Formats: sequence, structure tokens, C-alpha cells
Amino acid sequence: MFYRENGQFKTSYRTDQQIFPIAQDRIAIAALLAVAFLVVPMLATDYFYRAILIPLVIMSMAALGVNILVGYCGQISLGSGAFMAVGAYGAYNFFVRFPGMPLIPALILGGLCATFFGILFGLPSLRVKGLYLAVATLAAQFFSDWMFLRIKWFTNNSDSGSVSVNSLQVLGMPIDSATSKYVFCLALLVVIALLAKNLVRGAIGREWMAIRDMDVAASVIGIRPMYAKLSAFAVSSFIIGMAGALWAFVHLSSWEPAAFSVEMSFKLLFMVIIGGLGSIMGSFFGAAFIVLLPIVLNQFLPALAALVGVEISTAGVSHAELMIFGGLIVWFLIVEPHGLAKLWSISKQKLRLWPFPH
Amino acid sequence: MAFFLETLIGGLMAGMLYALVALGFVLIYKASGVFNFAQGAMVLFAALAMARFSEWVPKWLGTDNLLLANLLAFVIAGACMFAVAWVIERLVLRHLVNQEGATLLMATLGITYFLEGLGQTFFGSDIYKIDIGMPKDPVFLFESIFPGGVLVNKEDVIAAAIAGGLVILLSVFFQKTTTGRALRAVADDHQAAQSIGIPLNRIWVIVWCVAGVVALVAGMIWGSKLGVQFSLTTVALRALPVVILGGLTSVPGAIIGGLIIGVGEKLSEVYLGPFVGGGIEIWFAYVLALVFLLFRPQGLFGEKIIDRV
Amino acid sequence: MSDKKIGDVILDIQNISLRFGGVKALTDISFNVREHEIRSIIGPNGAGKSSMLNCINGVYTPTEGSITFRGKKFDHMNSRQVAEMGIGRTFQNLALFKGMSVIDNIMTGRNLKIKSNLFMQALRIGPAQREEEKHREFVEHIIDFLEIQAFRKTPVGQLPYGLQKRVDLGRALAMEPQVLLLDEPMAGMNVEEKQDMCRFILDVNDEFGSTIVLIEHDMGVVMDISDRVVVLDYGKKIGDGEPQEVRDNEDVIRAYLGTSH
Amino acid sequence: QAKEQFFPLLSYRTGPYAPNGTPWANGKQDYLKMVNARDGGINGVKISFEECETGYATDRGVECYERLKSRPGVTLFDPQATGITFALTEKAPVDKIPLMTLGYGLSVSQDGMAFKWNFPYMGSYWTGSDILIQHIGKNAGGLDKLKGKKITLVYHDSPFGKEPIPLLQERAKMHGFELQLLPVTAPGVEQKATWLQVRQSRPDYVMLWGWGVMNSTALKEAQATGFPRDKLYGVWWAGAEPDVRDVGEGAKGYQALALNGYGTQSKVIQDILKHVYDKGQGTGAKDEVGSVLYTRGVIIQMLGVEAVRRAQERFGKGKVMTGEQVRWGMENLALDQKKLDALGFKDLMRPISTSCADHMGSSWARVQTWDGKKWNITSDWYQADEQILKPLVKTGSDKYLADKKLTRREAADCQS
Amino acid sequence: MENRNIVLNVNGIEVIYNHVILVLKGVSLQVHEGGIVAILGGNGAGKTTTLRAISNLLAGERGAVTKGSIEFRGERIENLSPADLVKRGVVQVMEGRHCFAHLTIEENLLTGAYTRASKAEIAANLEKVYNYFPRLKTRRTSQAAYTSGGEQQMCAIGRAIMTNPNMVLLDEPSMGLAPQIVEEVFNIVKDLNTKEKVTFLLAEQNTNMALKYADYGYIMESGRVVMDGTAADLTSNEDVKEFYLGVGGGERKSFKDVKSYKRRKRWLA
Ligand SMILES: Nc1ncnc2c1ncn2[C@@H]1O[C@H](COP(=O)(O)OP(=O)(O)OP(=O)(O)O)[C@@H](O)[C@H]1O
Ligand SMILES: Nc1ncnc2c1ncn2[C@@H]1O[C@H](COP(=O)(O)OP(=O)(O)OP(=O)(O)O)[C@@H](O)[C@H]1O
Ligand SMILES: [Mg+2]
Ligand SMILES: [Mg+2]
Repeated sequence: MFYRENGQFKTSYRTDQQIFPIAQDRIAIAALLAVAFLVVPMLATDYFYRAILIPLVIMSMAALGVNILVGYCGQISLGSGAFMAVGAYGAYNFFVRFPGMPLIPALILGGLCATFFGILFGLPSLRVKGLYLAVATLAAQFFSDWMFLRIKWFTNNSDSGSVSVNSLQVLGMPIDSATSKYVFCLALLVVIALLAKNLVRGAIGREWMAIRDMDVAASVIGIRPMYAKLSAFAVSSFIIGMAGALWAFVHLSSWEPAAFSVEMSFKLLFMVIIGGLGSIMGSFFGAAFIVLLPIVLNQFLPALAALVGVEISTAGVSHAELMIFGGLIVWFLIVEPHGLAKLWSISKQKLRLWPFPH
Repeated sequence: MAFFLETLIGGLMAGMLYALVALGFVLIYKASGVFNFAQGAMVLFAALAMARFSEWVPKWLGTDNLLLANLLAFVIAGACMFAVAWVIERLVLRHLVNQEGATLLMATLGITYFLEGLGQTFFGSDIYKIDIGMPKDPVFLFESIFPGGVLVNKEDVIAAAIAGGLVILLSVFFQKTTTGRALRAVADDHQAAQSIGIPLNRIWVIVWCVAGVVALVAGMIWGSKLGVQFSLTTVALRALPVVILGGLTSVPGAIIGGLIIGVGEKLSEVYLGPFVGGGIEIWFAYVLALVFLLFRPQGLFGEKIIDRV
Repeated sequence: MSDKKIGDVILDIQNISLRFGGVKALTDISFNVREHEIRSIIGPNGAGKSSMLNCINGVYTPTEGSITFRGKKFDHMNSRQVAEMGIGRTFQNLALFKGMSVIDNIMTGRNLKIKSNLFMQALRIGPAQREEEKHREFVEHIIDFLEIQAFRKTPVGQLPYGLQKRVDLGRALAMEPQVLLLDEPMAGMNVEEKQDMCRFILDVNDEFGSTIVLIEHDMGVVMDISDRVVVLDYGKKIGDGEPQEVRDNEDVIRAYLGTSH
Repeated sequence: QAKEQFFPLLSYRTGPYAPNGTPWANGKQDYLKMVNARDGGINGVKISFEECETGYATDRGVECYERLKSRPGVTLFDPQATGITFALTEKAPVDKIPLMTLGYGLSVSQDGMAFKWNFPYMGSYWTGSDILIQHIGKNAGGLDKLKGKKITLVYHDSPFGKEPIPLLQERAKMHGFELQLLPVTAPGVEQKATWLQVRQSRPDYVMLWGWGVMNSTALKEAQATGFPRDKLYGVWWAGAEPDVRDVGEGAKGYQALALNGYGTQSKVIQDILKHVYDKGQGTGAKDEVGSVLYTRGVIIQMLGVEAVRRAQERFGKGKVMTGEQVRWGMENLALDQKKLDALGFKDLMRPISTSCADHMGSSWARVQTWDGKKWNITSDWYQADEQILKPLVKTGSDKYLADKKLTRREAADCQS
Repeated sequence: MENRNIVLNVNGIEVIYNHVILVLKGVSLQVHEGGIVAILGGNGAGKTTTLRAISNLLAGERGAVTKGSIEFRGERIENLSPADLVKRGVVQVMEGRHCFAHLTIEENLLTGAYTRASKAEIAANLEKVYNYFPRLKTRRTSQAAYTSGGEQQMCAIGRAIMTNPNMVLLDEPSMGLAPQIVEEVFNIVKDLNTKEKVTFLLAEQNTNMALKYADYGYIMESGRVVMDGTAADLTSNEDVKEFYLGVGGGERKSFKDVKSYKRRKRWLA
């Protein structure tokens, strides 16, 4: 009843081409942003910031990057962890080797390193497709794991192979409190999400999706697979690289290659599939699902178990957590194979019809 | 020279063991178009079951006959894998008929987590032993020709023989029987297969069962070599380059791929590794597979990827 | 006959042969297409009609022979070049981008014409935005023209077959092609819908001035709207000429039409 | 004001490192339960605790830390992993919570003047590797006999595994042996190539620097390639029951460092059995109580409890200590043999006494040998060589401070 | 409707896709023993959906029957699996071919015989299919993906015949087939119908053909049955003539001069 576009007439294509053509959506998003930037800082505790919000924001950014490649361009990649690592170590090297290098340029340069690496490992996609490509991208993952462990230059010759950064600041403002970290990451995320959204709803985005949906037909209407695929690799790995640099600099501040292991790659892929392939919104849902659920389960399972009167051991909790996590993934897929974003849009569609059943 | 031979043999044997795990992937992919991420977890689950039952069975029965205990444990573990297959079909696959590859992949991922949790809940997360009487100590061949001889592991040889046997069996099954054909049909198009009366449910139970048994054999052999512990799931990652090199849809490809990867990674690690700091075998395996893919995007023996307008 | 003027030869196919392993899909086919005409290709199933189109727009590379387009001769080209030269195409087995909406599908047809680069698109500043709107306007015309306004934002995968075919046509039209290759655009439609489709094709031919190469199994349609017809059978050309000529050709009757038509 | 002294317990009971992580975590928990049951807490201050599963993963470890660090009465963190330690080393000074990394962590953090909040009690990877070389030298008939020998380090390819390398290189220079480095990719289930290389280069000794499944896999591969197990020496993280149990006879003769004693005869273990297990409140299985890592967990927790007790001596008996106060307690810990005996730790460890400059407090260890069924202590106590260690620690901590643009603590700071 | 045995009785079914898209709004139809019944209707009318509902292939499209009932020989079949239905002799030929791309034509045909045991019968059946479609025989060893559209359509029909059905749901069998073959296909339908007593329910756009061979027809528009009657009745209906047969107002109009306005359909009024 209340959620519908009736009566909102579009008088130009520009208005129809807005990101959120429906007024209610625009209001909702504005409200959401206001909450994220203004209300959250008033309420959140340190734990909330450091353990939940900051990882969530950074992972959303990474998932967004992955979604461009996997969801929009259809190139399944398991090398995202590597792109994050390259971004992180790239930024690190610029940061420590050039005294006085400000943070944001370092992050961007890190992203560019990842872009380069992404294009390099994206080259096989011109020949190799689907699952074959997915597995092949693991080459990037394991290669980067090895590279950052073994080539000392990348870690600034640290003995242990672990590196760290500190005293970050942006435009003279120190980024060390939880709030400042959060706001900084969130601001970057918003900017990147906006740019990404522009890309995917523009010509290049259509090229990506065309390649994803049917590459032969795409090339017949004049889309160059090489350009489309490599640009997707480039854009996606840039974003992932930035996210990697943030993860390292802002979240971990001290890290080793294991922080970007193959598990990270898998996690990112799960995020986009669970969240919804080919949906910016889906990246956020997916990141939330994968980042938050284990934490929630971990905290509430014991309480829940106590409620029903069984006491489970700590190991039991961990195992139950795995099982529930797995079970929920399957359940969500059964409810909606196209991810949480699709579930969301279906419920919106229902809302449009509401209160009539169909 | 002797050392080269040793490395070569070691690589071949390792390759056969990878092939055994790879086989599980190929089976399920070929027969239902699902890239079964849970194969590693199934190997772990099966091995855990095998290890624990071979420990428990003697306690229950009060015998200490190793052979009997192992045999019973194998049967029980096999039954567990059957149950797993059945439950997976009932609760997961059945509801995801005709969905895209990515969705199914993701579902098997959920299964992975579930099995990992379940396995460790039932069977514990310590290191367990599978003792199927495999000879552990090495033998040295050609000691007259090479000083020190050429080291060969009997255990590896036996394992390789088992893997080879399984592969031949399964190849025949796929190419020659009606069910094999039906399985391939299912992989191509779930809905069409349903429409002509192929009972997807039963087929899936069968395939996952067979994959479960393959996982059990793999788990048993790997477990007997390495001990049974959570990390067994990581052998799946070692088997992936094998799968794509050989071709996702080819049973014999798993073996050939396994041998190539096994030899390739061992030789590279031993001869190339020292110059670059070592630890290169994993990525080398993947890069090797990738290089092959550039020439044959569907793997050495995979079915051609069809893209036609 | 209408008053439209048929021009010079725009597309000349010379001695094309195509083999797949042992299968001879096409053997030594030659024919030409004149500007503004509607040129039909007919023939029994598996005769090589679709393969012929695939050769023309670079999906397949002919084993032998060459194709001349507007006086430029080529024997190997990639699809991109073909598209750039102004040859559009629809597909027999739907080849739409399933996950995209109707608008986006048709917009992809405009992609060749988009000038702004990645950065401008990301920022969506001035020119990029204007360009996007300009193309959108063009696409809306096509949508109006094809009468699929109601489905603008539906993902095409959910549309019924017939509408998908229309979208496919729309996508090809969006390229503003000089030559439009249509592979069985009317399969799976009832008479009423076929009439609509014919109207679209005729209008395209008239209004946009596109040359049309049409594959179709409905003889009524073919005979009514084509200017000239080529008949293929087992990869060989067995007839070529005006509809009436072809209809009376003995070979054609035997191989394709049967006696009942 | 908190009423209980809260011990956050980071642990891992799942994943590749679970077999080793579990007994360790059990020991930590059981000791706390025992202190509550037997003594009613620390000078009357009840102890509470909560476990958080890290799965040995750094990011989850950080999450656990963030979750538990602001609990009232939080005491100290024992991250149970070098990777997590690295990450927390950045955070602890900000949050003012001390880290205890008994036998692991950053070797340079022994220098309390540079690392105010880190406490690598009882030994670091440098002391461990130093002792191992001493032992190998002794077995060879003197350190000078090592000249021209070849020692291979098979190590977990992570900060943990890399830590000992600088010290070993130092020792190699001193004694003229050749050091070969063979990394094993985590988690370490694939070592065939590694051991083929060992077979090729035929080293005189192999040092095993592994954790989790890597250890048992290494032993199995050593057996499969016929490398003599009595020439194989492990760090104290490669010398527990899960590492050798399922290799059984195949590992006979393998020697590893023993950072601590074990067995069920000591008083503290008996107390745990009596006050915890007999009441059915044991965390793990009873037959694992007193195993190597379990006992290490107990020792870690005892040191934590004693640090609190020490802090109470200064800041007020019967009060809940803050992280800062606990830190002071840890820095001024002094447990002599008599106190240890009284606490029931006779034979499990040597006296420990820390200071502002030395956060390690003791660098003793023994060597144990696996006889196919169980571990037996087979050497006397060794102590790491100060002469070698000191300069390494100094340069290391200086570099750290320089990198971080920090300055060394003033002597006056030691009083706070 | 004649008083013959009703084998299939679809009773007021509603179908919803994706939990939100209501496509069938109460469709009822009956098929009698040994009949050939045609469902006619424009694009998107819901023909395919109706057939999917009957053969229970909706699940894979995330659709579900939410109301009404479907009975086959008196038995409710909404909850049977497609495989069960095939065992009872109900088989569907899906719209858009759906051949098994990697299997050869012959293998495709043989999978159709999955539910059957007798080798000899299968061989005979295969011969029969090759007789119906000689073109398939020449392409028997090609992978289905590399055959032409029409060949695939023949393959799909042949594959269904291989299940030895007693009721076939044909979804647009004539699509993409050359005129001769279309004729051929309908002759086969007639043939199977008379000789082997196979019942047919077909969704078809080629109304001319369909009404020529069918004995009863239903016309669907946007999810509803708007008209039904014997083939003869329908053929003589003015609206049907104009919209479905293209012969409104007496004689057949040329496609060249179709008008661009549309008359409102009477049954929608
Ligand atoms: N999987 C699906 N998800 C959502 N909507 C669907 C789906 N399949 C079909 N529809 C919708 O259902 C309606 C009926 O489609 P259906 O395919 O049954 O029509 P049809 O009569 O067979 O048309 P055609 O003659 O074009 O094949 C259409 O509006 C279509 O958009
Ligand atoms: N890529 C290919 N590989 C192998 N054979 C092919 C390939 N493409 C087409 N063919 C074969 O070439 C022949 C001609 O096919 P084509 O698709 O051109 O037929 P068509 O005239 O379009 O038939 P229809 O009217 O049935 O669509 C067919 O026998 C087909 O099997
Ligand atoms: Mg064709
Ligand atoms: Mg239909």
C-alpha cells in the first residue's frame, strides 16, 4: 500500500535512470546513511566498532569488488584473497618506503598494485572459463601467499615476515580511535559503492553482464570480450586491493600473509553468492551474513543452549556453530537461490502488492 | 640420478593419491553438474568414521583382530557415507533442481561446514590413527646400481594400485552402462532429465554414495599415511589442480592429471625450490594446471566446453 | 510491390564452404544481397541456414570462400569488426542476456556507439550522463516500436518466449544496422504475433532502411514479404530467385516445400 | 568496580591445530576452576573466565580480543598463536592489557624496556633454538664438533617458524655448521618434497619447528624416507603427545625440547583432579590431565594468577586488579623454588623472576625423548646463552622501536 | 465434452512463480482417453506453465501450484515426481528442446528409454524413431549441441517417444521445424494416437496445424482459459479465424499488408 511507485511519474530519462528511482527507497537510503554516519557513532561501543562494524565495512568493500568480477562479469574468482594481499602489501611498501606518504594515496597506490596483479592473473580468463577459471585463479592466491612469505623485500626485510603500520592519519587527523577508523572506512565505502554503482549501471556494466550471460552473443553485437573481462578484473581488483589495504592498515595494523589466505578468498566468494550475484546491495548483505553470523552464533549459542538446559562444551559450541552456519547457508539458498538481495527485492515486490496477496 | 628417480617416483605416487581425491570431484561433477566443494569434508568425515570405528569396534566386540575391526569399521563408515548421501539429497539437492552452478557450489559449501562440524562433534577433533596394516618403512631398490638405492614406499605403491583400480572401475561404469549415460544426462540438464523419467533423487543418492565411498577409500589411505585430523580437508585443495588439468568430466583424466601434477610439483620443489626459497609446490601445481588450460581450456580429457549460438 | 527502391549489391557471398570435421555444413554457396531488400534463406532443417549467418557475422570462419560487404572483401573477420561495419543479428536459439532487464539488453546494442571511458562512466559526469540519456531515448523508441513498454524492467529470462524474440530483435535494431540478419524470428508465434513481427520487419526495412536477411520456416511469411529467396539443402544451394520462381522450382518443392503448399 | 578477576581465554578447539590447542586450553581452564574451588579465588577474589574460539586465525583472534578486552576485571591475554600475538602487540598498549606468550610470541619482546606489555615468560624461540643447538652439540661431543656439519631446519612457514632463523644463523656462524632451511606450507600436511630434499642433502641433524598436524606428518615422512628419528630434534611445540601418539613406534628416538615437566604426580595436578575432575567439572577428558600441553596450560594460568597475587601485594589485597596493575605484577614476578614447591609445581618448571628489563624471567628447558609409547625427560636443564641472546634482542628491539617511531621506556617508568 | 473416459483432469489450478508472480489464474481442462487436445494462445498466455504444472516440472523454475487439483486417471498427481509420472506413461516434450548437449543424438534417444528394461524393445523403438526422423539417423553420432535447431527438436520428440508413453505433453513441437517436418510430426502424432492409443495434450502456436489434427481445443489468454470447444467449432469461430488462423474476414491476408491497428478481442470484453 505504502510502497509503490504509483503516482511518481518520471518526466525525463535522467530521473528514471537514478540509482533509486522510487522515492521511498531514496528516503530509506538517506536515512540509512544518516544512521551509519551519525547515529551509530553515538551508540556503538569499542567492541562494536572494532570487532563488528569496521570488519563489516571493509569486507563489504571487498565483497563489492568481488561482485563486480564474479557477479557482474561472471568470472568466478578464488584469487580475491591474493588481490587483497597485493593491495595491502603494495600500500605498505609505498607507505614505509616513501617517508611522508599520506594514507589515502598509499591506499590508492595499493589498489593500483592489485589492479596490475589482477589484470595479470585475469589474462587466462580470455581462454579459460567457468569452474576451470575459478580453480585456475587459485594460482594467484597461492602465488601471492608464497610471494609475501618468501620475498623479503615485500615485508621490508622483517625477520618474522610479519609487518605493521601505525600512526595513520588523513589530512592531519589521526585515524586511531575506533570511531575515526569506522567513519574513515565507511566514507571510503560509500564513495566506492557509488562509483561502482555508476559503472555497473552504465555501458561498461552492461558489457560485463553481457559477457557473463552469453559471451558469444555479446561478441556478435560488438562487445570485446578481452576489454570487458580485463576491465572487470581491473576494477574489481582495485576495489579488493583497497579493501585489503584497509583491512591490513586499519583493522589489523599488524599482519602476515596468512591474513589473506585462501580462506579469505573463499569467504569473499561466499559473500557474493549468498548476498546475490550481480547486486551491489547483495555484497553488503553477503558480507554481513558471513562476518556477523559466526560471531552471533559464537556468542548466543551457549546462552541458547543454557536456555534449553543443555550445557555444551566450548568445542561443542564451535562445532555446532559450523553446523548451523552450514545449515543456514543451505537454507537460504533453498529459500532463494539468487541470494539475499533477491530475497530482499522479492519482499519489496510483495510489499508493493500488499495488502493484496498477488 | 637415483635421487631424480626417487623424486619422480615420489611424485607419481603423490599424484595417484591426489587422483583419488580428484576422482570424487569428477564423479559428482560428471554425474550431476555439481562442483562438489564438500569433497574434502567428505574425505575427512569418512576417515574420521573409519578411524573411530576401528577404535571402537574392538571395544564393543572385545576382539583384537585388526582385520576384522578394520573390515567392520569400513562397512560402518561406508554406511555412514550412504546416510550422508541420502540426507544431502533429501535436504539439499532435491530443493535445488535446475539451479545454476554457482548456487549448487554454494550449497555444497554449506554442506562442507555442516559435515566438518558434524564429523568433529561425533568423532572428535584430535589426531586419530587408521592402521590398516600398511607397511610404513621404505624399501630401497637397485642398491647395486645406485649408492644408497632408490627409495620407494610400499605404502604408496599399494595406495596407487588401489587408486588405479578404482579409476578403471569407474571409467567403465560411466562409459558403458545405462546408468552412466543417465548420469551424464543429468549433468547436462536437470529438467530435461526429469522430463524423460530419470529419477533425479535416486541418481543423486547413488552418485553421492559412490563419491562417499571414494572419499572413504581416499580418507583411509590418506589417513593411514598422515593420521586423521581436520587438516585432511586441505588435501582437497591439492586435488583441485589435478581435477582441472585432467578435465572436470574425465575419470581417467583424474589419474593422468594426478601424475602430471604430482611429478611436476615434486620436481619443481626439489629442483627449483632451493633457488627461490622453497615452498613453491602448491602454486607451482596450480600454475602448471593453468598452463595446460591455456592450451586446452577444458583440461586434457575434459568434454569440450560447448558455446554455440 | 511497394515503392521502395532496391539498391546495389551490398553483401556478396562467394563460394562459401564450411566443414565441421566430417560434416559439410555448407558447400560452395554463392549469393548476394542488395541494399534495402528482404532476402530470405529457406531450407530443411540442418540445411546450413544458421551456419550461413554465422559465417557472415564472423562466428564461424568459412573453410573456403569470401564475403564482400560494401565492396570490401574479407575471408576472415571477428564478430566485433562485423558489428562495427553495421551488421546486426538475432539468434535462433535465444541468445539474450538472461540476467539483464529488457532495457539493458537493448542498451547493449548501443554499446558500440558509447564514447565515454571507464572513468567518466564511474563518475557519471556531464558527457557520460548525457550520452547515456541520449541512447536511452533511442532505446525507448525501439521499445515503443516493438510494443514491449510494459516489460521494460523485467529480467528477460522471465519473459515468455515470443517476447524474448522481440527483445532479441530490439537489441539488433539498437545497433542501427545496415544489414539485419534474422534467424527464425517468428518461430513459436501464432499468426497474430507473426503479423506483428512482420509489421516490425517491414517497418524496419522501410523506416530505417535496413537490408534484411531472413531465415524462416513459415512459407506464408517468406513468400509474402521477401524480395528474393535462397534455398539451401544439405549445405548446397538449390534455388535462388523471386518468391514465385522459387515456389515453382521442382528441386525446392521436392527438398523442402513438399506438395501440400 | 568489578567484583571478579576476569580471565579471557583465547583458544582453538577446531581446525588443524585443535589437537594441540585443546589440551592447552583445558589446562588453562582447569587451573582457574581449581583455584576457585580450592582457594576461593585469589585472596578471596573470585575468578571468572570465558573462552573464545579463534580457530588459530588472526582475524577471529582479534575479534575475540575486542570482545573480551573490555569486560570488567580483565586480566591478561594468552593468544595461543604467534600470528594473533603480533596483531595484539599493536593493540595491547592502547588498551593497557598485558599479553602473556609463554614460550612463543616475539623473541625480542623479552626486552621489557621496549615491549612494555608483552611477556614471553620462560622462553622464546631464540632461547629454544639456542638450547637445541647446545643439546645437539653436546650429543655430538661438544659444540666444536658441529663444524662442517649440516643442520636442516624444517619449519612452519609463518612468523612462528621463521623466528628462530636469525639465532640459528648466528650459531651457524659461530660453530661453522651449515644451516639448510626448508619451509613447510601451513598447515603442513604435505611434506613429501621436503623430506625428499632432506634425503637428498643428507643433513646430520634435522630440527623440527612445527605446530599442529605438521609435527606428526613430519615424523611420518621421516619414517617413510628413512631419516633416523634420533637425529631429529623438535622445539617444545613439537614435543607433545598429539605430535607423536599416532606415529607410535615410528617416532621412537625422536627428541624434543621440554619447556615444562608433566605427569600426574605433581601436587597441582593432583589438586586439579581432586577439586575439579572428581566433582565432574573437568573441562576435557580425565586421562589427558597432566599431559605435556595440558600442564603447560596449567603453568601459564598459574603464572597469571600469581601475577595477580603479586599485584595485589602492592595495590591492595582482595581487590580486583586492572590490566595495568596486573602488568606490574607480571613485571615483578618472583617465584623461587620454594614458592613453586608450595604451589605444587615441583619438577614442572624452574624458578622465574622477571624485571623491567627482562620479561622472560627464565630461559631453562630440558630435552625429552619419545620411546614409542610415552615421553621421557632425558636431559638435564639447559639455559640459553645470554651472550648470544642479548645482542640479538637489543638490535631487534631497537629496530622495532625505530620502525614504530617509539622510544625506550625510562627507568622511572619501571616504578609505575 | 464427449462422454469418453477422462484421463487428465486439471481443475482450477493457480500457479505462482517465485512466490509473487501469479501466472495461472484458475485453469481447468480435461483430456479424454485417446484424444488429441490442443492448448492455444498467444505468447505468455500460460500454456507452458500449464504443461509444467501437469508434469510437475515447475519446481525447477521456482514455481508452484497453489490452488486446484490435477488428476491423472483418477489419481492426484501434484505430488508425484516427474519420474513417477513417466512410469505412469506421462511424458513431456519441453519447449526449447533441452537436448543433452554433451551426449550424441543416439545417446540422447537412449536416455529416453531409461525407465525401460527390455533391450529388444528399446532397439525396436529406436528404429521406429529413426524411421520417423531419418535426419536423426544421419546425425546419430553428433553431439546434440552441434546439431541444427530443427534436428534438436526432432531429437527431443524422439526422446520422448522412447519412453513408450501413453500420454504425451507436447510443448510447441512445430517450433523451428521445416514445413514438411511439421507435417511429419503431426502425422506421427496422429499415427501414435490411432495405432498406439497415445493421448496428446499439445501447446501449439501453429493453430492451423493444431486444429487440423486435434479433436478438442482450449484457448488461453493471460493465465485463463477463455474459450474451448471441438476443433471444428473453434475453426469456424470468427475470432479464432482472425487471430489464430489469420483468415479473418473470409480469406487469408498477406503478411505484407497486415493492419497496424488491432481489434479488441471479443472474449476479453
Ligand atoms: N520461471 C519464471 N519465472 C517468472 N515468471 C515466469 C517464469 N516462467 C514463465 N513466467 C511468466 O509466466 C507467464 C506465462 O508464461 P508461459 O511460458 O507459460 O507462456 P506460454 O503460453 O507458454 O508462452 P509462449 O507461447 O511464448 O511459450 C509469462 O508472463 C511469463 O513471464
Ligand atoms: N559448430 C558445429 N559443429 C558441428 N556441426 C555443426 C556445427 N554447427 C552446425 N553444424 C551442423 O551443420 C549443419 C547445418 O546446421 P545449421 O544450424 O546451419 O542448420 P539450419 O539450416 O539452421 O537448420 P534449422 O532450420 O534446423 O535451424 C547441421 O547438420 C549441424 O549439425
Ligand atoms: Mg538454424
Ligand atoms: Mg511456452
